[in-house]
Amino acid sequence: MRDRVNDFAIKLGNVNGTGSASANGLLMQAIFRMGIPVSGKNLFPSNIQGLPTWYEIRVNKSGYTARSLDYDLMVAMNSQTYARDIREVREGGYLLYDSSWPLDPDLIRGDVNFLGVPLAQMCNESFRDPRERILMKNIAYAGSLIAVLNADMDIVAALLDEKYAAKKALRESNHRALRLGYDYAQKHFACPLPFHLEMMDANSDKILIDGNTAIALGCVYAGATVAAWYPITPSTSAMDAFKAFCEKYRKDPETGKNNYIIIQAEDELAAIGMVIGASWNGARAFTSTAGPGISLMNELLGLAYYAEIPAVVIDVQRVGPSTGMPTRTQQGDILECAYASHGDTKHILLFPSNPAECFEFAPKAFDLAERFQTPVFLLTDLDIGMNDWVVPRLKWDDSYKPDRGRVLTGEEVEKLTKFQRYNPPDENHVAARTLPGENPKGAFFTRGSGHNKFGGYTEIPDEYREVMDRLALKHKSSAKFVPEPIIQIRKGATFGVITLGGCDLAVREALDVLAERGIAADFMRIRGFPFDEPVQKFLDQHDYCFVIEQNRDAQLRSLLVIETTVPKEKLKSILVYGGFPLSAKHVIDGVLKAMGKGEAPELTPVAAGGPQGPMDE
Amino acid sequence: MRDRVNDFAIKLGNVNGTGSASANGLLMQAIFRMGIPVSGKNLFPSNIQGLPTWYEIRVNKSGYTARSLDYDLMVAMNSQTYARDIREVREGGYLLYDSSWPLDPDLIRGDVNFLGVPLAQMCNESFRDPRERILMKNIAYAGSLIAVLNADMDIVAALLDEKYAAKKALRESNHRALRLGYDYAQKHFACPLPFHLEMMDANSDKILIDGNTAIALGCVYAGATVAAWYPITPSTSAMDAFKAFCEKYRKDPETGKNNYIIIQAEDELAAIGMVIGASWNGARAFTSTAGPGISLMNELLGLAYYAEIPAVVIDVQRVGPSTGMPTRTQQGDILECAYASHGDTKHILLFPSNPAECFEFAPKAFDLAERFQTPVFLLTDLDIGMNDWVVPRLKWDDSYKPDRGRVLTGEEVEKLTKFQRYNPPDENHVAARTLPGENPKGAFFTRGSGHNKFGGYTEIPDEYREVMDRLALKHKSSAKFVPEPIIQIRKGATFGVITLGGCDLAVREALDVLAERGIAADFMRIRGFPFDEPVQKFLDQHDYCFVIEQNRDAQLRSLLVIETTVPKEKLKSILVYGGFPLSAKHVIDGVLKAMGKGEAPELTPVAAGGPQGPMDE
Amino acid sequence: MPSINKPIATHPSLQRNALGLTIRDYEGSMSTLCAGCGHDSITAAIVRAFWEQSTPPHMIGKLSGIGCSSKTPAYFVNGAHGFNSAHGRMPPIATGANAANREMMYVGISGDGDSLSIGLGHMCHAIRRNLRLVYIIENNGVYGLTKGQFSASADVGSKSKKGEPNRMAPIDPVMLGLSIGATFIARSFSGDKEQLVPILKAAVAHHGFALIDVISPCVTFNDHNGSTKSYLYTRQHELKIFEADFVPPSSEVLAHIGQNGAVNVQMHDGSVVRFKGVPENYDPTDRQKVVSYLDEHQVKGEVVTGLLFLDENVPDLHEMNQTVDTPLARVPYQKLCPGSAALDALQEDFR
Amino acid sequence: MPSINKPIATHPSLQRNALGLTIRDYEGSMSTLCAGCGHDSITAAIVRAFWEQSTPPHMIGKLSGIGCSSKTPAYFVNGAHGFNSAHGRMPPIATGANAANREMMYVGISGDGDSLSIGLGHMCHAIRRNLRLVYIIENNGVYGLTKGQFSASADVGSKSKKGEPNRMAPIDPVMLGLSIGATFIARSFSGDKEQLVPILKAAVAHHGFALIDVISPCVTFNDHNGSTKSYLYTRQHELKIFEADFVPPSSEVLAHIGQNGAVNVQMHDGSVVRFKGVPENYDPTDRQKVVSYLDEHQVKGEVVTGLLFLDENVPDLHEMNQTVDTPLARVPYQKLCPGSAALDALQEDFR
Ligand SMILES: Cc1ncc(C[n+]2csc(CCOP(=O)(O)OP(=O)(O)O)c2C)c(N)n1
Ligand SMILES: Cc1ncc(C[n+]2csc(CCOP(=O)(O)OP(=O)(O)O)c2C)c(N)n1
Ligand code: SF4
Ligand code: SF4
Ligand SMILES: [Mg+2]
Ligand SMILES: [Mg+2]
Repeated sequence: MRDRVNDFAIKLGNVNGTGSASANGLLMQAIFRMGIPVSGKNLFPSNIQGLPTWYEIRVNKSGYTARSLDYDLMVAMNSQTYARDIREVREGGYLLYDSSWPLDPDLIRGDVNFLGVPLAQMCNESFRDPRERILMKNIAYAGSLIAVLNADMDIVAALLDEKYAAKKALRESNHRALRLGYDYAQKHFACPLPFHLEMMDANSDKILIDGNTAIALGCVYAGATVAAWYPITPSTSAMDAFKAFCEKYRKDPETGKNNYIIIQAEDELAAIGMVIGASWNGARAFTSTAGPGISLMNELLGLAYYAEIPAVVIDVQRVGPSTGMPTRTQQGDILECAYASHGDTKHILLFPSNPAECFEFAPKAFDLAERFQTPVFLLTDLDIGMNDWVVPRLKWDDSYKPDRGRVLTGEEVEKLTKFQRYNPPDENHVAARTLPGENPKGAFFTRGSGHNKFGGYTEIPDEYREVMDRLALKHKSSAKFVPEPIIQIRKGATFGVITLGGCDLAVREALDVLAERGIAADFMRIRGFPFDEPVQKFLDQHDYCFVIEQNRDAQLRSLLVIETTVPKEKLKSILVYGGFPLSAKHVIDGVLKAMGKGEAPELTPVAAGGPQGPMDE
Repeated sequence: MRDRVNDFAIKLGNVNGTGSASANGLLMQAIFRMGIPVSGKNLFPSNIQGLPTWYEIRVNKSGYTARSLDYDLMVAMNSQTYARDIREVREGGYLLYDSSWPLDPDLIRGDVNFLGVPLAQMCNESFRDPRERILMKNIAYAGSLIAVLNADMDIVAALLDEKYAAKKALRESNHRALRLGYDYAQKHFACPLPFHLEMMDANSDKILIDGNTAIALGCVYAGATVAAWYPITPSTSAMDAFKAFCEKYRKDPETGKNNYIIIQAEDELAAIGMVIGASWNGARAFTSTAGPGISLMNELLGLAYYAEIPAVVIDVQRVGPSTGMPTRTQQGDILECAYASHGDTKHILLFPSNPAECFEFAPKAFDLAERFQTPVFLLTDLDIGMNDWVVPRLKWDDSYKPDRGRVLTGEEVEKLTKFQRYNPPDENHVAARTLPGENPKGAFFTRGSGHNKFGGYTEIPDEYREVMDRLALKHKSSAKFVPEPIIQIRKGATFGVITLGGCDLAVREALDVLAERGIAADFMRIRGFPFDEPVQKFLDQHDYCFVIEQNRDAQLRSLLVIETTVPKEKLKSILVYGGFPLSAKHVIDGVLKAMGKGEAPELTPVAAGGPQGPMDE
Repeated sequence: MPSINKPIATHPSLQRNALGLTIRDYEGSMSTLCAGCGHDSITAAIVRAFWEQSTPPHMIGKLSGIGCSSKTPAYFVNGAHGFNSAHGRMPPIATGANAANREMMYVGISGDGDSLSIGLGHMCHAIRRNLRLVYIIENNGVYGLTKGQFSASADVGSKSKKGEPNRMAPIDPVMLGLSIGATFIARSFSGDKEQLVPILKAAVAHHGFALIDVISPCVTFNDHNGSTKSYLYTRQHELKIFEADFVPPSSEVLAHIGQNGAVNVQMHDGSVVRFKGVPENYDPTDRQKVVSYLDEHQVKGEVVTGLLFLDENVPDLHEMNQTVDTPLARVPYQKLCPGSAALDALQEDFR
Repeated sequence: MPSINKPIATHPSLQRNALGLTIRDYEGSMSTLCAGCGHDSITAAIVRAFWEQSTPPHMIGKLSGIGCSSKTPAYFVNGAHGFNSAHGRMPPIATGANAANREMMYVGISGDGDSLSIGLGHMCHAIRRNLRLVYIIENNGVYGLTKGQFSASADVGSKSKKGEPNRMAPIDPVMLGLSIGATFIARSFSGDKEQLVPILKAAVAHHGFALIDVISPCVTFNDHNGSTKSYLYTRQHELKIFEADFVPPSSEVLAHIGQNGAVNVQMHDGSVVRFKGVPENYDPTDRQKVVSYLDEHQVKGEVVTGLLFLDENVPDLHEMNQTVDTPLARVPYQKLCPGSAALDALQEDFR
């Protein structure tokens, strides 16, 4: 097998709560600093300590860093999962394990190269404190990996110095542990392995960031001042980040007081209630949650829709239904969010695909919420939100001014003979609102009960319907304002492929691979709902399209079928919903499976076809 | 104008809380007892006392008793709404009012005959107690109506005797008041009016009942023992009726103790939780609510779906979104119920069209819930639930045995080597469950978190997906078991008309009218979801269909588009959602409007077309 | 909730408050509640209190949940900003409103169903946050709007109109509030405007969450005998422990403990609540004493009314969160956005 | 919640209870909680209590919400029927279960987040319904599973791991329970099995809702100094007012008030709870006395533990609703369906 430089995948199997995360992150960050395109996926359990957890690193010089399913190197640090982990190594691949104890011979695979490093033994010899011995084992295997993968030792060393700048003792033990592993590997193995790293310069304009951090930063830049939330995985770190950024950027220089407030609510019903109350009162307010929270917010989301109150809701999707798998990723809340609440309701959705878009879409969400006086959902997922992604440096345009939508100032109200809350509407079917406390003439009565365009209570059918019809038109109008889809046309393309959110990288990689195999397809990544013309146009221009999404029920496809004029026979689903991030392989297999059946793929609508066959690892 | 016998509509405008309801009901019941097809619609406000309220009575010898929009006679008892009410009388129609005070000349219409009856004056003369004076005014106008409409005085008198059998004084004043109005009318007007009543024999095998009473009775016959609820209009009277029936039929003859329990929960989240807990423990349990309650139940409905626990939910729909118009009718919770909760979820829905089907479907709902171990929604609405309908006598088959689904007895469990909760599934993809407390070997652990087919906790994609895929197949399997659609084929029909629930009468009347005008259409009323073959077949057999429903967003149409293979271009919406019951006129206008546009109606899908033009009074 | 516009025929002779406004300027639309409903009397007291306090109408946020009681914000201070929200959710919505604009004065109207059943958790947590909110429970022991089911405040043995007794222990908002640290607790009776108005004024001045439980009989569903929330029963069992006057900031301040049962409590804004005839063993600023006094009398079936407990020294929502003095809704964007330079600097940490 | 199967190697010498079962028969799967988590000690106490009570495993319904604490039902009595439900919703689900089958014994496990925030309203109303349910709050002052945010039971001034003080008044389940009529209230400490086991046994025997607040330190997020829910702090501030022994029905019954602070309370099933060393001014059956005693000591920062209050005379859910003795889930259908004849008769009223 000839050498492969900067093009391989490794997987590390650990026990959670043993500190492996920092060692794995260290490695991934080092590769990033070496200027090489890289991704890291943390596959962790819903538990604090003691259960299996995995970390995957994919290195790819051409930038294909979606999750890869064939592993060149497995680092097996969890005896509970040895068997499973060893099975996953590709033929001819390598396995690094702790040889302090002999490996059960039954586990040995002839077609895999086993690299034993006596990690525990070495650490026990050179460290006293039991907790330290456990932690240092991780740094030690990191050291060995540096050797076998030819990572840059200076970069890693530098990272350790930065990380433990303040903690001398810790810094030194880390260096020592790193060396232990490194030296042992150099001494006992032919370093580097045939697949390894070499310096590149692909990351000079890039950063390493997770979506929750980026979205929180976006909320800070959007000028959000009120945040209300209830802790829930995987959204919690978004609010943690918002707090951290506010402490840094939102202390009033003179008084040292806070230009923000973060309220940990008693539950999600309260969280959305606080957002609604604060937005009603003129602040930019948001909440962050996950599926179960959205379910609980259903009633009040209908109130915000009907009473026309802005609200920004971040839904970091996890695997449902019910509690489901809280630490696994899915795109299963699309329909729930699009039509949240009883009665006729439609909401605005944004679908960022990576942390950079999380940052970019956050201010957009507030602008839309205030421009259209309605709830706006930022739908990310655990993969985007909690994993570190390599993305272009975030940019900020200092000329940005928040779009507060139609809000009348005290003076403007003063000029009116009479202020009417829902009348007259503008070309987007939005009426001007006033902010409480601004002007006596601006006072109005907000209600979730039947009201007419003046805001007055009504039970008269025509008056009720007049408002509801305007709301429908208002929602349609917002299509022009949501982020347009990303479209990539490929010459010779005979069909289209549609996807959203975190599927982006995997799908684009798959289309490149398929193209090489002579199957050319156009690409569209949808970034917002309601759907605007470009989406409709793409649908019209293709005889058929695959819709690739991470849920069982083809929710994006359903939304396209209901909310565009596309004949549904044109849309074929590829559904991957096991809870781990999408890989190009899923897409390629899915497309080939469908194509395989003849010239044009046979198109079984979901309702008839039911869930697709196994497409997950 | 030649005489019209048993074919007219009258409307009564009153102030709520003044006792008009009983007078109006009396009249409607009297007509029923005269053997004439009749309907009464109560259009009341969300308020206890003092606001406008209306009652409509339609009499039609051929049985067309859907709401009529042209009123031959208006009884205007509410000065607040005089202007509006007088405007609504059809040309050449009549208006009966209280002439104790002169009528504002501006209100007089030349094309309407005004019948003044000095009701207040007469009642003040012959009654002392002020409250009684107000109440008796209502009975007095009822008396006048009996005269002008030629209702049978003996029948009315008999009704009063039954009603006030125990209350002599009240009985007598009622008779007196009735006479006052009757005699005055006989003396001053040419009785009867050209449109009036004559005895028929259409009701000998019929009863007069509202849907909430009927559905409660159905729950009693289904063997429901646990009911948990939170009061909400328009579902409250369903639980009141269940309580009344239980007090009558569910007291243990020996001990006098209750063979049921009704728990008024602290909110709807608790109500559905109690239903889930009780069903998990083997009782037939249900809750009744309206849209806001469904929104609040979202999270736990997902738990019941995923953990596979039966639950029967009665949703008496009212006008949404949010609080909306609690005392008006709509079919706006269809999508919310079909996909309630975050993640991939699908539920079973039943759509009764009148009180008779409410009674019939209730046991069916429990059978389905237990057979498929999942939530089942009974979707009725305020019109069905709270108005009195003339329907065929209810029948009960004493050979009925509840279908408890796959529940293992203690003995059966005993025989197993090991009980596994979700394995093996039967041909409907349902696995057997055990009931707590039955047998030590039957113990299992229920969880809303990720689980495998054995019921064990899992975070393994394949295991998770295996269960989710089975749930999707299970839902599809239930299609064969939900009530099949009602289909009426008309010869020469060139298109189909699809509807559901309380739209039934109005749509069928409309199709008869259209047929007379040479426009023949086939009819299908959908009664359950998921959709079974007959629904698919009807869709396949027609070039295009109108879908008629009472909501803004064409929710049934959306469901058909997503969950069948019908090309959506085939489905054209007629949407009426002002909050009053549907009338044939809405349907005829809607169809003609669409047809008018050329030979075949131009078919604009809803997403493109947005809400339809005014189609409500 | 429905409301009919009232003819605004201002009588010249009407008195004017500090803002030059007559009491008419604090009225709302005509009530659509049942004639005699206790809630309407509370509405009248609110109108009077705000007028006497000379609160600028548009600086008032009036919020409510759903219920007959929750309809009442439409019936007072038309010039205020109203929000008739969802059943049980007023506390979080008021919390958000308060968080966004600390300068306004908030009054939340709720019912015993709205607050003690569906909204119980929200109310308790709003109390913990001690936001400045005058929180009024119009307590009639039933769900009025849904036609008379027992609420969680119904006493054991109290009978429904049909004669069925309630069997579950009631939730008494006063005892509940005392057990979770409420900083202002009062109970009154809709029939007693003299008592209610000063309580409301003190509540408006209070530095935090003011919980006011007002027995407010439902004439349509819970005013029969057998009911412990009827006008008659309340009149017969009410025990007014003492009077509390509200003395606005201007007037001179008195010693903390005055003679013969007079207790004066200084409010944050300099105003003073003057308690008269406070019993020996009682101190409206001592939670423990209040609890045992109430325990003692309520077991006897007495309905103790008055401004029962007051603590001005607990930080409110904004102090706990050290927010700026400017309402967050009004902080200029420039102060909120760190700008591109900061972003570039920050991103060095993301490498 | 995850669970690893434990090797079932029963040691012959293990004692057997009345059912002939060893304590191993009451164990569950291996815990996946952090080593040292207080919750695991509570699990051990539960195992012991059920074993000593000789409760048939399959007659136990073990329910929970969501949280580390709520994972624990998987770790005891594998032979029981378990339901790990949704966050905060265990009380209504347990209520439904109890309504359907009154013969089973129910234990509900919850956390301070699960019970005092999202589930607060449900818990309070379950208390009012007085259903037979042993309700255990595994109270660590934080949200463990979501990594250490303050819960509503965090004391004012208690510090987070990052050193931030909590500023909001805590909700003390004991005081709350006393204020809304709970019929069995206890507080204990996960570190004190001797105290917890008899309390659990009494709770199982109690005729109604048994509220047990157990301080259960979170070693990962709330066991540092500055925390008032740490092992150390609790040990230093715990005040055990008295001992309570549980005497099973068989044994002879003693007079209600014994000598030198002995109080015996007769339980419905004939068993007796024997209190030893009860202070002068205290009576575990007198709600008022309990309240003032706790008030007095808790202001001093003392954590009073023990079986604090007990009332056997309040009707439970089924008595309040006069349900039949047979579990409703088992009443034969013939008894439930009125049949066609009754239907025909009834319909005469519908004409
Ligand atoms: C989510 C939800 N559930 C139920 C209702 C129906 N509902 C309206 S008001 C009310 C209770 C009102 O009782 P209370 O708060 O005591 O007010 P009152 O009418 O007695 O003044 C209920 C249950 C609703 N509007 N929303
Ligand atoms: C509706 C919903 N919101 C939020 C969560 C996330 N969540 C899981 S456990 C938990 C809090 C647990 O705290 P506690 O009840 O005290 O249990 P502990 O882990 O401390 O034992 C939260 C907020 C959830 N699972 N469901
Ligand atoms: S029903 Fe009761 S609470 Fe409602 S308005 Fe009438 S009297 Fe008042
Ligand atoms: S995080 Fe805390 S509560 Fe959760 S298991 Fe660990 S120690 Fe226990
Ligand atoms: Mg009430
Ligand atoms: Mg906790």
